[in-house]
Amino acid sequence: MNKEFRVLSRPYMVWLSVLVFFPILAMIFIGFSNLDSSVSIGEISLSFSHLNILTQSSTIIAFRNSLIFALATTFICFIFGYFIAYEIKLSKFKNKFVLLTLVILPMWSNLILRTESLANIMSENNILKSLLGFNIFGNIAGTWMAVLFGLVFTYMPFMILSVYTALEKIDFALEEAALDLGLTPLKKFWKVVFPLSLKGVVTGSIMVFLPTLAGFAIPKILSRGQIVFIGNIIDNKFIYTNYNHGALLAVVILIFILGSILLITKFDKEGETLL
Amino acid sequence: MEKQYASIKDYGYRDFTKLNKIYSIIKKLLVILIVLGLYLSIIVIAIQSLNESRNLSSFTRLSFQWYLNIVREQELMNAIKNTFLVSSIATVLATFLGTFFAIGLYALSKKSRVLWMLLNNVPILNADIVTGFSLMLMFRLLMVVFPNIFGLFTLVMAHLFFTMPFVILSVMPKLKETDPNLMDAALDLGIKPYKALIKVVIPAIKAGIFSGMLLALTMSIDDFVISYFNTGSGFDNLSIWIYAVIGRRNLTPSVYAFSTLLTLFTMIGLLTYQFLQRQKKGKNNEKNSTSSVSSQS
Amino acid sequence: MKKIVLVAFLLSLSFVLVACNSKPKLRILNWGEYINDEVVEKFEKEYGIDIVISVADSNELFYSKIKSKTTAFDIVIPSDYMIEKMVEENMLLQLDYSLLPNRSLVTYMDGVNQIFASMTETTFARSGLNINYNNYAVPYFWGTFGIIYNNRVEGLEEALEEHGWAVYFEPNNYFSSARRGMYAVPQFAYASAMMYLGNNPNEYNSALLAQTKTVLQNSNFVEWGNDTLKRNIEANNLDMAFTYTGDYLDRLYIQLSEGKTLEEVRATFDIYIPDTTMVFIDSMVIPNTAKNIEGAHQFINFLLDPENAALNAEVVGYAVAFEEAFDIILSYLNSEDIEMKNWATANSIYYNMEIERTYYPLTSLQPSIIDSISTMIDQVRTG
Amino acid sequence: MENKKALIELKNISKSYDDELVVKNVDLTIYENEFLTLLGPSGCGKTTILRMIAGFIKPEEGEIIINAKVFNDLPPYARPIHTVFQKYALFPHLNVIDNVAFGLNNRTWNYLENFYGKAKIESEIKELSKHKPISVKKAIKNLIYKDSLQALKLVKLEGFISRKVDQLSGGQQQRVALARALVNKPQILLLDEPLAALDLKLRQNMQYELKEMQRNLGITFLFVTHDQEEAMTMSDRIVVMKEGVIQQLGSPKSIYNEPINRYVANFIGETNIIKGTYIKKDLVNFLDVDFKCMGYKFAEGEKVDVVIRPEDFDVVDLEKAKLVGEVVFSLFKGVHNEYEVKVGMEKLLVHTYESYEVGQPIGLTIDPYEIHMMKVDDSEQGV
Repeated sequence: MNKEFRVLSRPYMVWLSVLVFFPILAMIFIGFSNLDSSVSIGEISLSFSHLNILTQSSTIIAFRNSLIFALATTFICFIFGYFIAYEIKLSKFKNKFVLLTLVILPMWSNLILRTESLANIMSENNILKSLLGFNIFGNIAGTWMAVLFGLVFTYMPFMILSVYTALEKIDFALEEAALDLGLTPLKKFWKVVFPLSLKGVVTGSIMVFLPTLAGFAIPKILSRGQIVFIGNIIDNKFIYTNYNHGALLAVVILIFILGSILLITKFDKEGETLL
Repeated sequence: MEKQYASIKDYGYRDFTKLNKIYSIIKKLLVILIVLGLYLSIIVIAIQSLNESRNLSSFTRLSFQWYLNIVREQELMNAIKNTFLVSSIATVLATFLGTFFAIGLYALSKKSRVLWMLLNNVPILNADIVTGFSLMLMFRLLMVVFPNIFGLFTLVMAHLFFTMPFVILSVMPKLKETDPNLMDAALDLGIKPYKALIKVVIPAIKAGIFSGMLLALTMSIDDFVISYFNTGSGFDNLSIWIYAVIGRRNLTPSVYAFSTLLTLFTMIGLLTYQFLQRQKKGKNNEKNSTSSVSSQS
Repeated sequence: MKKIVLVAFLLSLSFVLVACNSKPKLRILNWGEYINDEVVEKFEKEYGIDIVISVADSNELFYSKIKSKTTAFDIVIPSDYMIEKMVEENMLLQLDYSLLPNRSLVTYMDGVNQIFASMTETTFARSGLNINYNNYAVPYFWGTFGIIYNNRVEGLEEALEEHGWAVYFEPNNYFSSARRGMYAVPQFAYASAMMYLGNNPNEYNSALLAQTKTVLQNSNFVEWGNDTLKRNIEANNLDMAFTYTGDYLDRLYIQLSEGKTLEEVRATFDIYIPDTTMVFIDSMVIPNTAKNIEGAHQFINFLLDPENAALNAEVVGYAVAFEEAFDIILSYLNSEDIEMKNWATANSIYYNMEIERTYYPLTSLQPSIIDSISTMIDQVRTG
Repeated sequence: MENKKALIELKNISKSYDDELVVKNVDLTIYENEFLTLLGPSGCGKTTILRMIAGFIKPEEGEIIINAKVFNDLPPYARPIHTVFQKYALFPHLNVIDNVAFGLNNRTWNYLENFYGKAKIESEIKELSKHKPISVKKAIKNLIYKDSLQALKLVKLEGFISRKVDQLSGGQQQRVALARALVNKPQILLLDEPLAALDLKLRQNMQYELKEMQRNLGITFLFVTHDQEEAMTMSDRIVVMKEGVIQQLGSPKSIYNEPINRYVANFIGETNIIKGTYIKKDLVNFLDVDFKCMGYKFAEGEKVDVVIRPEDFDVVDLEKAKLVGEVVFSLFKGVHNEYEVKVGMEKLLVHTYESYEVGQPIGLTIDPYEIHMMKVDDSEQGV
């Protein structure tokens, strides 16, 4: 591309630098200072006293919950999401764009509405039961199964999109070559298709893992408040204007995020499969 | 001489033809189940919107009253209007600016392009609550100069911040796919660089721009946390409104009706698009069939 | 090129939309669905002012919205303890009663006056300031808290009437299989446990914190929710929950409007209001960032008219704060209109002012105490 | 040819895409150890035939018989056939040697034991066990590695074993693709325009090498190309195709010299096609002159097309000439001169070593055995 166009990227560089670095620095600053609503500019000082929040049993358990659920969600999304992405790729339906849009279409409805409606039908007595006469979920409201179900089916579109993008880029001739060299379709999948789609799996996994790890609305609604995620704790800290603790916990999340970004760059140099 | 048929077993493979049939049935079942899972909440919302009763836990009678009621719910209508205003402005701006920024980034040397694409990932992957809160802190600083900044402006800016990276991400691979000589050819024909950009490059990356736009819209329309921190002047979008109302009071079922309409209209739009495409293709095929032999590869 | 035109068009459209309303505006920060649209329309018509309503779902969010100054709201409707905090932090304007002539038309209910007095008391105890909250706030709605319960559970109603809080907090002794839910606001959970223990819910020390923690842990709550509590009890997915009395009335009105009788509804689910319980009062205040102070006074004055207050109460399940407005509601007791009659009956049952009760409004606790309480609640919830 | 063993027989094969017949009732026998080329313009169905033999697509009609067995329903992986793809289709996630060993690495142990034979495996075990005992699997792995190395040596790439395939040039990639197919010791190697992406010099080298390899390895090569020169250089037999139908099958020489119709004549190199009349046995009239000819049998007086290759004209003195024309265009082509000679109304293309100027008269004769005749076929309008 013409070097002349480099100038087009300048405004974005400024925009990104300011809006990416300033917030992160602000978070770190608030997390490690005594700044709160009652402190005036002159009295600001460094403070590590907020670090005690990290050792609270509730924080640790919430972190554990977030991590376990994020990992489980990512894994299930990977299995099912990959399957769907592969089926879309194999489908004889020519217009893949329409299929992909159908996959993300549920995301256009409000997340809270969707989650509430799931919570509704997971309860013992619900609207579907009154229509069908039986309960499709049993009574799983408030259990880990309810939360997992909600997380998996909310974030799966990210996995499907990323994996599909990677699958689409695989030259069909490679698959033919594998068959030609004596690989059965199953073996062809494991030896050629899957390794070549790994980029998309990594990106998709991160796209699922991070919002699950940092999210709070879905566990709050679907566990009926019984399973606390780290996001719920951060959310509460912000609501009750304890910005220091909130920011500190957010910084921990941020470390995960930066780690993920590094991981992505290792697998996928220019972020080609990130959706 | 009798015909001999080669069998797959002669060549060291087992015959899975029967298993394959079962497998394909299981596969179809699984696809249906997963798609049902993805759409389960949407289906329930649709059922709730058709329930005459405000009671969400039992279906009394079929009724379309909540659909008619949408226009009468002032706060809801206002929230819908705001959502569309913010999301459409943010999406159009993000698509427009994002495309040109992507072209700019693409023109950079490979090393610095990788670096900036790395930073480009941050708004996508960052936790909403962190992004929302920190953007608010930023805009607070600007309030010294522009006291009435909070509202539409800050909302659009915040939405731009997290939607633009999606556009750039979608456009970039398409830029890489374009013929590097495309631009030179246009310049060679005496077209000025920026005109060539619009006339030659943009049409070549149209698909990427469009999918970027779709993603940007998807992200923008359902955003709650970031909007929440950056709104002002009563400029609440649908997510903020729903969250505030659902927290303590009853949500009018018209919200479900609206949500269902949005899904339905998009689906109808998609199907129409698909139908039109097919018709167009059919016509082209007819035209071409006499003159060309279709390629066999 | 087409896109540039489109952007330009949309941008200009948005500016037109934002700028075209040249009428003066009144920005209100309110709870969701906490106002009758008819009242809004009536006011807008009478005064030629446009009302813009923003909503939030917690007092703390009201506070942070005002504190962050991102929007200049003219009227906010926070609860008692938050008003204390806002006054102490100098965030509110004093009301100009010369602009509120309708004040003379209404008499505050006894309970309301009690709450205002109690607010003054706790503020004095905490900071030594002697503040008359009437100077800052005009009551909007008020109400009690109670235990909403599933009347399909045999004997639960009687047990609650007889043993009160204990039924709710002692699953080992009463209804061990009943599904209990708690309001997911740390201070509410703490306060309810404190009242069960016979304490003033506004007291705090580490021993009390440990005691309440044990109480809450032993209660085996299956849900920590908000509005979901009342819906789950209504749907027979939960048996007991501590919540606003207004939440119950809210569901009650919906059931009544769908043709059920009061008796039928009460037979499926009802609310028990303990003799010692929490109360709240939401009041209209003017933050010192307000732009349209005159309009704010006009609006407050408008709602001080008993007619308007009663009209507003028609869609909101909480109690009106003015005796005159309450009388208007009760006057429907003999109405032909069944809906109005039911509404009046419900008010007379659940906001019966004859019953002697001890009311505790929550006070504004120090951030560090709130933090300890929320951490305690988080620990209970994470098991 | 007749005493050679038939390896592949195509019987009455048809295939259509979107209701369009791209291969029409093709019959073809491919023998052991021959280099057969399918030649034709793009869209003539040659690649479709190749892909049907490889098993990627199924014929709608007819049978594919390999080693006397019907193979129609066998998937590609079960066929003793390997393909070199047009764009090589190397696996980007593997290095060069892993690409080459890919096919063998993914076979079952049973297959590999048969592939190498007990004796070979045992001798390998013996050889390797000198240092420490090894398993059969390890021995087979070792054999695969050795074979892959050998195959790479064959294509002169032994120095590149651990390169990533995207670090190779086009020619090198092409060689890896070849090695990857050859290492499996296929009976038949299908090559789908493998040289199309290479530049001229490289292409000519590869043509030579491919032919050498085929001769040395004793494998049947089925080659697909649209380049007649390539076909001429390498093939034992050529199949000229048009619109899904085989036009002519024969050795390069016979196709060149005795094209069966205008289409083949035009497709295989430059040629002169002149309208003539078959007068009687061994006598034909064209350009108003009677010529002696030999070996053709038509009805007396039948109109025929006479084919004369440009280099088959003998340039002679004017008085000895049977045809006298005028040079209207000349082009120096290095080895020879190319002239356009106008004889009467007809323009002829003539190759000769003699020099003539434009405008000069020129005398031509033709030896009887250089005159080829075809039935007049008006539908064949050349390429």
